[in-house]
Amino acid sequence: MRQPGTKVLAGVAVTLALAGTVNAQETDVTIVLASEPVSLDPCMTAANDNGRVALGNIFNGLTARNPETGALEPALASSWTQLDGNKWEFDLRDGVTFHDGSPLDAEAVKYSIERTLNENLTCETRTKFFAGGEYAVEAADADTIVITTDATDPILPLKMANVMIHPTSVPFDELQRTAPGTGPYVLDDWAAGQRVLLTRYDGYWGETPEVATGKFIWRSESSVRAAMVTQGEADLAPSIAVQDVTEEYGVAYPNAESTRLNLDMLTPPLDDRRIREAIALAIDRDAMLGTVMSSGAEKATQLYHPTTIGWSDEVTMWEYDPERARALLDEAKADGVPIDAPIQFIGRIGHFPGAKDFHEVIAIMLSDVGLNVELEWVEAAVKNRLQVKPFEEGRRAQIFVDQHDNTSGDPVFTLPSRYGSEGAQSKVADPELDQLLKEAAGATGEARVDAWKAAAAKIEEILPDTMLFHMVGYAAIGDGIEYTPTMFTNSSVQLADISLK
Amino acid sequence: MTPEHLRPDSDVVLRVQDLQKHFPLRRAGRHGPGLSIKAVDGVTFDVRRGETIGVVGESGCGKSTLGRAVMRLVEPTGGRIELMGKDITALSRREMRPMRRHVQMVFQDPLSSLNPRMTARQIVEEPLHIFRWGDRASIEKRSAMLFDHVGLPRASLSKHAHEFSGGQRQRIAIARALALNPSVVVCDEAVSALDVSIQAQVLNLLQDLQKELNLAYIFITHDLSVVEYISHRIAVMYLGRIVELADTRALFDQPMHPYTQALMSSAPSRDPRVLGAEREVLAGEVPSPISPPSGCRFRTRCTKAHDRCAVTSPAFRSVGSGHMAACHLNEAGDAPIPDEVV
Amino acid sequence: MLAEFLFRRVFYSCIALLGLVVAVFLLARLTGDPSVLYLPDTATAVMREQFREAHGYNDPIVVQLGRYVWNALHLDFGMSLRQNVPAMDAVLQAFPWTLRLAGVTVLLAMIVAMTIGPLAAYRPGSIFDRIASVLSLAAASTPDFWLAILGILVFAVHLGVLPTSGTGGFAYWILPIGVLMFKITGTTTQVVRGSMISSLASPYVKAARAKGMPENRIIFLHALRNSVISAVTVAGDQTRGLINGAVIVESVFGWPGVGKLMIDAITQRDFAVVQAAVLVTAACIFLLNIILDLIYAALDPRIDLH
Amino acid sequence: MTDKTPDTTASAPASNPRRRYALLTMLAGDRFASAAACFLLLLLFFAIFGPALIGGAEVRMNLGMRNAPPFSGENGLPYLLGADSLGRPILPRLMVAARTTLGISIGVVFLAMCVGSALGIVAGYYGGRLGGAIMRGADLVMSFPSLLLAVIVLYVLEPFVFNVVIVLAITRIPVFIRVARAEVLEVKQRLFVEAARSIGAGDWRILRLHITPVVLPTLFTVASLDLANVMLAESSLSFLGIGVQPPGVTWGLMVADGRNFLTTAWWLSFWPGLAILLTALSANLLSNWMRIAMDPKLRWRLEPEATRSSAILRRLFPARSQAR
Repeated sequence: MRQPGTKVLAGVAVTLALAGTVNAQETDVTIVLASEPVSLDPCMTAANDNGRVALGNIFNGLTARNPETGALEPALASSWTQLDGNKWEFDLRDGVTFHDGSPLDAEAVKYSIERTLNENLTCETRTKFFAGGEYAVEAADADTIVITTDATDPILPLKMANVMIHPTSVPFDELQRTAPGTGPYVLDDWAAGQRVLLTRYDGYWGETPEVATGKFIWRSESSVRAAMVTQGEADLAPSIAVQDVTEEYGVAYPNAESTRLNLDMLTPPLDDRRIREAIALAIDRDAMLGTVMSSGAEKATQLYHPTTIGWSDEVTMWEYDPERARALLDEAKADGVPIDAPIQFIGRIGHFPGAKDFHEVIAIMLSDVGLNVELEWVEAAVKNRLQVKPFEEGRRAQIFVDQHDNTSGDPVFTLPSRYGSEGAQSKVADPELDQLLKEAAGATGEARVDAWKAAAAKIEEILPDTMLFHMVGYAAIGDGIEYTPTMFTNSSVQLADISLK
Repeated sequence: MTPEHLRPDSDVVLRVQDLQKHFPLRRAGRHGPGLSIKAVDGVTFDVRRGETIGVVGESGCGKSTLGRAVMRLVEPTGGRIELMGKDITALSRREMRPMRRHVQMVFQDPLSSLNPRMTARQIVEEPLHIFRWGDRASIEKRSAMLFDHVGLPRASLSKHAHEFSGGQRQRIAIARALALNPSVVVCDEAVSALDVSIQAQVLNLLQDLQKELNLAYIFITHDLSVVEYISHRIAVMYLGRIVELADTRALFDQPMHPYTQALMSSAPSRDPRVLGAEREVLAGEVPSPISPPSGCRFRTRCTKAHDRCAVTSPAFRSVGSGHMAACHLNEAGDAPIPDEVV
Repeated sequence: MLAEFLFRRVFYSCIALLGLVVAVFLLARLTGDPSVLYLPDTATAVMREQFREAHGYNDPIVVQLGRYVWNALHLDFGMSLRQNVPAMDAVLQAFPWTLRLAGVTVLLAMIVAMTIGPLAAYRPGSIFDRIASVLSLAAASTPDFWLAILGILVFAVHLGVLPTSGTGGFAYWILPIGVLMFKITGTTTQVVRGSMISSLASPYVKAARAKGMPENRIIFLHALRNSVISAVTVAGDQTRGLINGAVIVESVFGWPGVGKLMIDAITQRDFAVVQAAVLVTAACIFLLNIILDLIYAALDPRIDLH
Repeated sequence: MTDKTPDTTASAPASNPRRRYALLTMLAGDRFASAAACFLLLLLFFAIFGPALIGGAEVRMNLGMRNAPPFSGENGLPYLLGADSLGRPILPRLMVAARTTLGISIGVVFLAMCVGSALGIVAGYYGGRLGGAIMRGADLVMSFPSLLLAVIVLYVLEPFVFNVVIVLAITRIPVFIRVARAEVLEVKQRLFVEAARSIGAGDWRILRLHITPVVLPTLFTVASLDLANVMLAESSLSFLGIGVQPPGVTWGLMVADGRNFLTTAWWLSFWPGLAILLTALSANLLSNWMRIAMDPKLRWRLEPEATRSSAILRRLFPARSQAR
């Protein structure tokens, strides 16, 4: 106190010395994300920003998917059975307590599901997974819950993996900053703009994870995130750009994202199938791999991963053939298709790492075969508005890059909204396809697989879009931990999956 | 050189009556009465054609403000200014502009009163352009003539102010003031910034021009020897008021106001006879013009002050032929004040 | 006199603030319906309608504005759509971070500029002047995001002497402040140098020299005092910019300031947060303007506070 | 007393000097200023003729040349400065970007200076309610977050170059208002303004002939500094993804995109950054020189060197010097 100057200097020295070694305790892990979660409310976890921190860490659903196999596994429900076409019964696990000490019971589950489906809350989970359909939930007894749907819903258990369970003390009509869950970690502290701190929950029902506390921080620049891992300031950076990967710290992983060129097949000249085929032939996917795209990405024929049920291996993989593309265009031109009409190629600012180059390359390739493509960039809000119904009247033909992640393992979250005549962003109105989609959504087992395959074949026949890639992500992983990123890493970073060296 | 005879009234080119200029400091309101600096506080005099009236006083006595108020460069707070028989006190800026050709001004610092980005020709021609003197050729002719008049070589017309010497700059300023054939020229410390030898040249020029053009000067200065040299009549100012006004000879021979006497004795004299003689020195600071002393304003520094001076303000009255002063000491010789003079 | 000046300025500032809030309110709504951003693309039209209804976006804009102003007068600035916290709380939490960063940066930049500027101006055209000019101009023309990333790569990654980013002790302040200072120091140095050169060429400095006043007295008493006015003007402008958000530096370094908050709120159409942020930063800027005018008046007696 | 200038009446120059020629010789005398002028002229040349000369090389993609390093020789002149992340040559891209970059920055600065100076001069000269209103308006614009403004305008009006110019100009106007006002407040106190009024000059004349010419050099200096500012602001917009977007190209955009490759391919953002710096530097050097050249009081500083270089010029342009 007598020498404040010395004290300050000493403090500076200490801070400088500590700067490189933030993780003093070995059981602490720091994870650097691209953006801060906006809400840790249990019904908002379907948004990736929130899910990465909350899913599987703070909250659990009744079911969960195995990150490696994609199979559905018990979580808070120890088992489930389909009572009849419209009715499912879930048996709850015993001995589970919420972070506030209250026990898990059917009332809490009923309350959580109803709150998630509450129309007065704009729950991300409801809008993403429960669009359309009525769900009646009842507690058969303290440990059993029965859900009745208005139409057959064969994948209800899968949907339940996304509904986070919380106690009845959470207000029904009001979104919360966060709530008690059943997960292995409790939200300890959330300093807005700075960090979210999770600490281990001693009453966790599963295996006790190695990591005692997890600190989530965020930096917008990929190069900074990567640098933080190499400098030991962070242990894990789940999503970095390909150019920031170093041999020592970088790991590639399929991130479940798939991309397509979403073509406006309602507006000339894209209303002609030959033009759409020419576009499919004009893209040199092989040249993009290893340059503007990571070489780990895979060329796609469908908008969901091959691990998804009903993925079809009979859909054509379009190969680069500019000559054929030009020929198709000439043919169409001879028939009076206005191939010179300008086509807007609309990119979303900051869509994914490397999106700018990705769009530019495609624009150049399309121009090369003779299409009049104009690249334009818009904000997310604008693109979303343009991509969903009602579509603008009197618009020019539009092309979007659509990136979609279906981690649920079932095409029902992909196809009806994109290709069904009722789909929010669908430009297709084909009664035959509608029928196939409806069948598939209601079917189970082999019938479901076959129905999806038939739908995929029908979609190829119509050729509404050009499929591009199954993308890969990169993670930087520090020396101190062991972690294998999976296709779920983009939507949830589970501290329990991290082991310490 | 003093015109002994009283000229007819029509010869008065400028008449100033009870002129006041107060600079407000605080508006009247909750905090008490308003405060203001009373820079000029009731000044009355007139100027006749072809005459030089010197205004002398210490710095801060309000003589510069008086000059600027006469020019309507500051708005008078009260009183009346008559130029060429026309009341200009309340004219708007726009209405005032045509009157400006009759009254012009020469400032103390020639360098800063001349636009550094204009050539001498542009400076001198500017008033001619403003008053649309004539076409290009006649304006050029006039500016060349003005240059001749003030004794500047025509070759230097295209130079900028900073390229001239101080005396030459003041000649440019004089040429500009004369461009429109004014009747009155206000010279505000016009030679104070110049070397003594240059001062004489400029003063002589001013006198020559006066004879030639029948100009009237209001010559504002703090320098007694200059004012003695050039003026026909002299007004002595103290704290915003004229305390004595007389013909030059009369004032220097027989100063009637203690302030004038003090001023003269404190000034360095070139007269060797005065050297060594006991000099009355002005003691103390000039009181604040915000709250001037009651009664006679000079009483706080006056060696001859008595009780009465603190109570009543002495009237500005005639103490001799055309000689006026405001002092209680002179009241013995009460004489009626002729209207024509005030 | 002073009280009257302050009263008048505060009064006008309040009116301006109200105008600003109304302008932001109306303009922000020109940028479109938040429902397209808040709801995933799978959401149905019914869900979108419910969302709009629940948040009052279906009411006429005037009704929405009236409701906002009425609530704001009761110090209720609305809830953040995303974060489920009162918008004002979010802003007031972030604002001090920005203010501290801005304050330290501008102060240091002023000190450096007021040292280099006059030294360069003293002998215009000298080697020192040329070097100082080029360097300050280079500093003023370097993009800050570039500098920020380069700074991290050099000082944190290669040299390892500073942390890459984040908040914490003294070491965490060095890079963000260093990066922000670059441009401000460069600009201010240029301005101080320019105004110093004019002052040194002015008649009263010449007069002072002629009177034989010592050279350092001329520089410090006359010329420098004049240059301070222009330096303060520039620094004021720069501070305004910083208060309004050192967005880029904040997002690169993960600094939890108001600039980052505001840009996120804008792209997310979180109107309540945008409005609250504008209200707070604008109020602070108006305050700064008043303080600057007082500084001017203190430095230059000729400037009238009317 | 203070009179130090010698009486130079006798050595007065001819009454009608060829002023432009004199300026040129003066410019040639200042090595830095003339280098700056040459650089800017070169840029202007590329901005006007560059796209036509290069003939589309700047958009020719070659993914095999992705991030090719500079000075590698065998790739030919276009690849002298390397290639960008799509394998497009950087040098031609820089030249083509000069047009948009200069167009935007000069447009913004010019627009902001005209509007801002006019308002600032009026505010400083008349003061009162009008001046107060202008200043509060400037405060208002200044306290309006420029990013919000950018997002709104570019959202409502689409991100065309013209709209980027408008957005940036609006945010720069208050700077000119404040500078112009502050200068006018000082200049209007000077004696020659009072002298002008005393000879009957009206407000318009005083503003036009006595105040504006004195204030202008400072405004030019601010404008030249602002040129760099605007280029940076434009690049910041690009960084945030709301400025000029591909396939449009500006230096700012090139820097913003290149930052992703700072560790692996520094040249992507270095060259455009250098272009911004050199342009800003040149504009500043030239404006500093002009400030002196335009001020009759300071012009002599440039003259001794000017006479020296006029000999060179005379050798270069014999016909013109004979005409003189």
